[in-house]
Amino acid sequence: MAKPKQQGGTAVEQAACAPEWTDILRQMILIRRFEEASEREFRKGKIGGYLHVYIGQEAVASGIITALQPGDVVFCGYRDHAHALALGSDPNAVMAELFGKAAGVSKGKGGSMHLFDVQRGLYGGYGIVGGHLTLAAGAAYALRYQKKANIAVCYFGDGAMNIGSFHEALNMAGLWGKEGMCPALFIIENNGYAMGTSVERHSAVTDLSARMRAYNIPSEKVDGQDVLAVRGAADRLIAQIRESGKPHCIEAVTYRFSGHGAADILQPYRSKDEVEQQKSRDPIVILRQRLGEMCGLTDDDVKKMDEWATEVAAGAVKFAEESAQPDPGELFTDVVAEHGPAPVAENEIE
Amino acid sequence: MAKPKQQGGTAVEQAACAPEWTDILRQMILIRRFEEASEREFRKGKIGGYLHVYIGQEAVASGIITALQPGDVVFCGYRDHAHALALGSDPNAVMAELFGKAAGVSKGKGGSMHLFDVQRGLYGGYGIVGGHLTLAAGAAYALRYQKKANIAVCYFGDGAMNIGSFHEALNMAGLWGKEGMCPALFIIENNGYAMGTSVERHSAVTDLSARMRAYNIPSEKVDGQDVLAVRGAADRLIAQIRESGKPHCIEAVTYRFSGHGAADILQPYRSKDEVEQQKSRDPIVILRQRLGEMCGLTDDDVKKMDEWATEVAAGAVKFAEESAQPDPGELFTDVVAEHGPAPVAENEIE
Amino acid sequence: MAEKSYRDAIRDAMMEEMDRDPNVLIMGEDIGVYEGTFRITAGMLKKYGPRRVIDTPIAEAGMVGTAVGMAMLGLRPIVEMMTINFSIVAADQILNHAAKVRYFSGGQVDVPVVIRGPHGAGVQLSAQHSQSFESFYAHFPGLHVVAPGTPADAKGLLKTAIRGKDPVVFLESAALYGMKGEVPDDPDFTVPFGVSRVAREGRDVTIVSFSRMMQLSLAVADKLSRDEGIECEVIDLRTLRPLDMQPAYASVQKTHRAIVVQEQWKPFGAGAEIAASITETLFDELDAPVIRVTGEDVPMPYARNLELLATPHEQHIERAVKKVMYRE
Amino acid sequence: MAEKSYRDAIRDAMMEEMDRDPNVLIMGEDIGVYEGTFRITAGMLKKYGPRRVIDTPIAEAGMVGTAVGMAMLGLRPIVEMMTINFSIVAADQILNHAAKVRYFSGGQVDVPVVIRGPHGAGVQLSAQHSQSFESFYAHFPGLHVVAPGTPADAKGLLKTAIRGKDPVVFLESAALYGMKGEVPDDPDFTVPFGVSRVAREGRDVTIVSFSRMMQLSLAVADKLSRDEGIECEVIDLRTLRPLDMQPAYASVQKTHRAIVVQEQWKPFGAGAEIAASITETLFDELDAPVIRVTGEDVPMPYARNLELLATPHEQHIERAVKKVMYRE
Ligand SMILES: Cc1ncc(C[n+]2csc(CCOP(=O)(O)OP(=O)(O)O)c2C)c(N)n1
Ligand SMILES: Cc1ncc(C[n+]2csc(CCOP(=O)(O)OP(=O)(O)O)c2C)c(N)n1
Ligand SMILES: [Mg+2]
Ligand SMILES: [Mg+2]
Repeated sequence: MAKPKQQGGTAVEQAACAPEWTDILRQMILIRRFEEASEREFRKGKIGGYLHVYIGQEAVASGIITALQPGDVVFCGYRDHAHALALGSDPNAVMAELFGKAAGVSKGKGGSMHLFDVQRGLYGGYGIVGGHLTLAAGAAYALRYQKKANIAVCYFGDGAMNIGSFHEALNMAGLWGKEGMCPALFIIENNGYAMGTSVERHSAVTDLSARMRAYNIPSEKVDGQDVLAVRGAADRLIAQIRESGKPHCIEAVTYRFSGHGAADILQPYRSKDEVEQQKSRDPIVILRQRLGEMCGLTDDDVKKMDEWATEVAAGAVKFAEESAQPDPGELFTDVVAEHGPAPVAENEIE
Repeated sequence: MAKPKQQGGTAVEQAACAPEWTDILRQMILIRRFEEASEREFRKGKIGGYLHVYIGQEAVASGIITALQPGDVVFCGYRDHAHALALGSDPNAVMAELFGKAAGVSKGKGGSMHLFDVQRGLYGGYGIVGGHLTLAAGAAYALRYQKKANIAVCYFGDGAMNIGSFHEALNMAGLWGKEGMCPALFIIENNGYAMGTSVERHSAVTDLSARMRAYNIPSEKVDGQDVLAVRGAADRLIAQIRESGKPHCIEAVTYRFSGHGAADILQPYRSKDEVEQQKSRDPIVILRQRLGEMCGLTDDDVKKMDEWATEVAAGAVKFAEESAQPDPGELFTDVVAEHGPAPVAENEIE
Repeated sequence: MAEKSYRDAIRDAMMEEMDRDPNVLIMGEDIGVYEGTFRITAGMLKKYGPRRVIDTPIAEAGMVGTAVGMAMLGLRPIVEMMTINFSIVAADQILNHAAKVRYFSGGQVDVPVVIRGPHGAGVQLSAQHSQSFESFYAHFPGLHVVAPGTPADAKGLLKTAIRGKDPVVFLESAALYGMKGEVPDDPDFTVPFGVSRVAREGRDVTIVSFSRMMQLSLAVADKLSRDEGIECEVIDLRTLRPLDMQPAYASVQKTHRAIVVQEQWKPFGAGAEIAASITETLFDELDAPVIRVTGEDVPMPYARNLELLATPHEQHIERAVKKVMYRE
Repeated sequence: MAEKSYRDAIRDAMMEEMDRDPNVLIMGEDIGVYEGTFRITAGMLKKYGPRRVIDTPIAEAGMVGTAVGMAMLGLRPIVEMMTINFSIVAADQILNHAAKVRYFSGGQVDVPVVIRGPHGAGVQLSAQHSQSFESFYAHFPGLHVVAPGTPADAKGLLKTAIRGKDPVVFLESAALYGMKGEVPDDPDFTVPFGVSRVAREGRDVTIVSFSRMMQLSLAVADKLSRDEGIECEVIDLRTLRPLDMQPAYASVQKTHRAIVVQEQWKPFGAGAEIAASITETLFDELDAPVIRVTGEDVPMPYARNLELLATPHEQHIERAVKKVMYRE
């Protein structure tokens, strides 16, 4: 469940030593350990298909999602594990989804790219780059239409900004915003690359925030490796969006420490040095240090968190391993809700 | 044939009394009379399908196209009669196309929305809003790839700026422009409306030129009712584009005096007053007056032009009326160039 | 029962459902201020206001995608495509999003989106504006594909679509908008998906069709009955996905002869599925091969004389009927 | 002749044509610096440089549309779709522009664009990334639709596509990229469109298929021959538009029995056209109805056990063969 925003000012206005910050650090460490575990299981062949991990970008998921309220909805791309965990999805159910098991958040039918946990506000997990931005804009309209005080959050990558559905979604969001009918927060997860193509090579304008002006949608660039900065912007802008029903954008400048997907081993598009240098700005280390300096968080405290996270991740793997495959009959469920003759099996379903 | 740019400075730098300006006025009057004739023939049922005329926007076609050189290529939407005439297409062949006759520029197979005259640089005539922008960007790349000094001109309406293909085409044009590989001139025919939807209602940002910044493509707003202004900008920018291989944009602020299409009678989206007031800025009257004041063009001169244009339009109608329908066998030609069994008729072709 | 045009039946269905359920809204290009290029939505903006009758920019993918998002959150958007030709600009949103999100979410969301608009050949609209996409949409599980051929079915099927939980591609025949027919007044009159009907009884030949071609088939059936005593049974499929072939099978078991009529290109068209299903199921019952009557395999030409040659007409259906009767 | 993988055959075809004709270029996502997600384009950027090997933004409509414009001006662009699933984002550019501009221009332009990429089911790529679009592309006149099932055909057909004057949708089977086979060395070796081939001779049952399912059919044919003395004749269609059914007809005249094998959803799938054509043409020759072996009519699930149930396997083909022989 998304953490309710605390009374008396935002988390950032308060002493950054509020207990919530330790929770956020713990969450980011959990995401890291979970992703490391999922990469290991992929290498072992326990996880199939495409696997895109969030290692290095944790602050972008945690900094925004911890600022949300119950009833807010989140849409994202295929790099979606962190978003589910930040929203409070059961790590066991998330890992089970990656394993394609019945206990997975999407019943094992969606997999890594299609995590859904609607009860917690996660409306997916989409695999066509940019395709989900239109859905998020529509969801924002619906929330206002239903007179709810909630907002829609839409994460997408730098590379998604060049496809038509991005453009159509943002122009419509800008138009609806004029009527106060689009309480949406768009988050550019600018990790510098679309797969192997750098921002300079895929976007005619490299200041991605500036591109939002074409839609009359204000945008802020924040340091995506500093969760305090991300959360600070989130608290401020989300309050405005709830109030005004107008969309806003945050460009979180971040970096992906792992390959684009688990199959991206060679990474000919970037140098080892570049990656190493970027790793010196690890969002977890940055927060951990700040909490150390300002709030006396000790190595021992962090060690405990780490052990807990490692255990949760290991437990999730064990749970996923041991849980059952979907029943063969599941092949035919969830195709449509109703109407007409039920699908007949072409081939015998053992 | 596009008029070659004259030696010794552009037409505008020269006395605006250069003979070319009388030619341009004559051309604009021809377009006007041709469009009036085509609307009449539509009402009579001689022309079928959709008919979109250019009345009121003549300066946007003539001001740019008269600045082109042989080998330059033009792409436009379905409101394309003026572009064909400005490029020098035979009015008889253009009208014959609207009548669906074999002597039409596109053999009667395309109709009003799909005028093609490749020999004169007209690469069409497209009916899916925004769909042709990508083609034009690719054509510009091809010209540079082939080391030609030519450019690609792409006309599109204000309403076309909200569809994905616009966005994808312009970002790619912006990227290719950095390499000097996109000698393209994009022309926004901003007539204030997409069918019945005003710019304020369809575009989150109403300064359309400003939207081009998102693609690193410079754009100028010009008075689309003043052909001297349009031609002046065209001469200057086309020279730059030829030189640099970088795309540029012109937003021509204009107005459509007729309905969106010949079926748009009621026009509930705009008031009669608005239309009347806009008609006071008739591009033909504006040029005619200037040539009168500055160059002593007389009413009699204009009367002669008018008579000529009326005759040419009437002649075109007569030609189209009398010329033959396509041969039934034409149904099966031009589907593909080659390969495989020729198509067999499903139904007897009388 | 009242006499209504196919156009009014569609408008009535939408307005009755908007009156009934505040979650129903409609979006599209020029449906509000302009009142619709085919005037299907005339009067709706005035009655329901701009929040429920949304004029959109020219952005079909945006229209469908935002509608899917609205639907996932509990609204029931109707998306009007000015013509169905423009829906392929939104093909990814329809086929990869609307049609699949229920499945890959493990059934966590409903997607009650209706995508409707005129399809088929008009009069000289040429190649980009004269298409029918039933076979390509009906190939995709997760969608419902509807093609009514009468005012009553237009109303009843559209209401089923709007009240449902799944994405529906609702194909209207522009050529039938003016057609009149009896339409039940009952505001809860609906027509279920996946139930084909016998549009005309007959003992000699089964004609399977839908939408405008079904009407053309009926005209031919009457003519053949009048002039030659040939009695055709006409099956109106009404929905292509789900596809109910039972009435067609029952009919063929009686007539032992069938033809299929479809407006557009033959290769990989809807007629192929129908013909293949009949043969697969009733091979031993057939006294003749199932013949397909289709349009010519070319993009739609503009010239009227060519356009008329490109689409099937009564005489082609008539010839096919006689062919399966070995009467030519 | 040399042993080549299907992947290398495709790369060789492209590189030989790029060496032969400076107007040939290739564009796509991550084909240059990244060298292609399936490494089809490995080494091409280094050899031909960024003007001829163009890394594009994620913009499929932009890729196809710009390629059409290039082609109209005399270039011969090859567009790589990272997977064919993404091609429907560009459906309008392919179906309304590439496929039709020759026609509505009255034949004033050639459009030599090749749109190629892997199609079909992979391993746990789930619903949005596991599709085959042959039936929907092959419905459109103006396109050529190619689906090679061997390395030699992959090379020969791709060269025909690149040298041609028309838009081609070139469907590669990702599952076959690693498959080895004999490929002629002759740089001018091409395989014409619209010429199906007999992949295996047999007297008992005709199996009509293409791409990966054709290979699966061959495996079944060998097994049935070995184990049960059933001799299947396997027809490889190679191109779906133009569709050459003559070898299939000739075969059915010999075997009097046929099945069709296709990977994806049955309704309105490619198998329907093939089955309907055979029955239409050879009704009196058939001793059994033409049966279609297809995948299940559901979006592709992620879970491996479900995914395996969603696609056809050897035993399903085997069962269909026996069924048309009334042997079960
Ligand atoms: C329409 C479409 N084209 C191509 C792909 C293949 N693809 C998957 S992820 C990706 C790169 C996306 O980069 P970005 O948007 O920056 O997100 P990131 O992976 O960096 O988080 C591509 C090209 C796709 N999924 N959808
Ligand atoms: C993709 C698509 N959607 C809708 C249409 C229907 N349509 C034809 S013209 C038009 C308005 C275009 O307005 P604009 O681009 O401003 O050009 P103008 O007609 O004003 O010259 C619309 C909506 C279309 N042809 N293509
Ligand atoms: Mg990125
Ligand atoms: Mg306009």
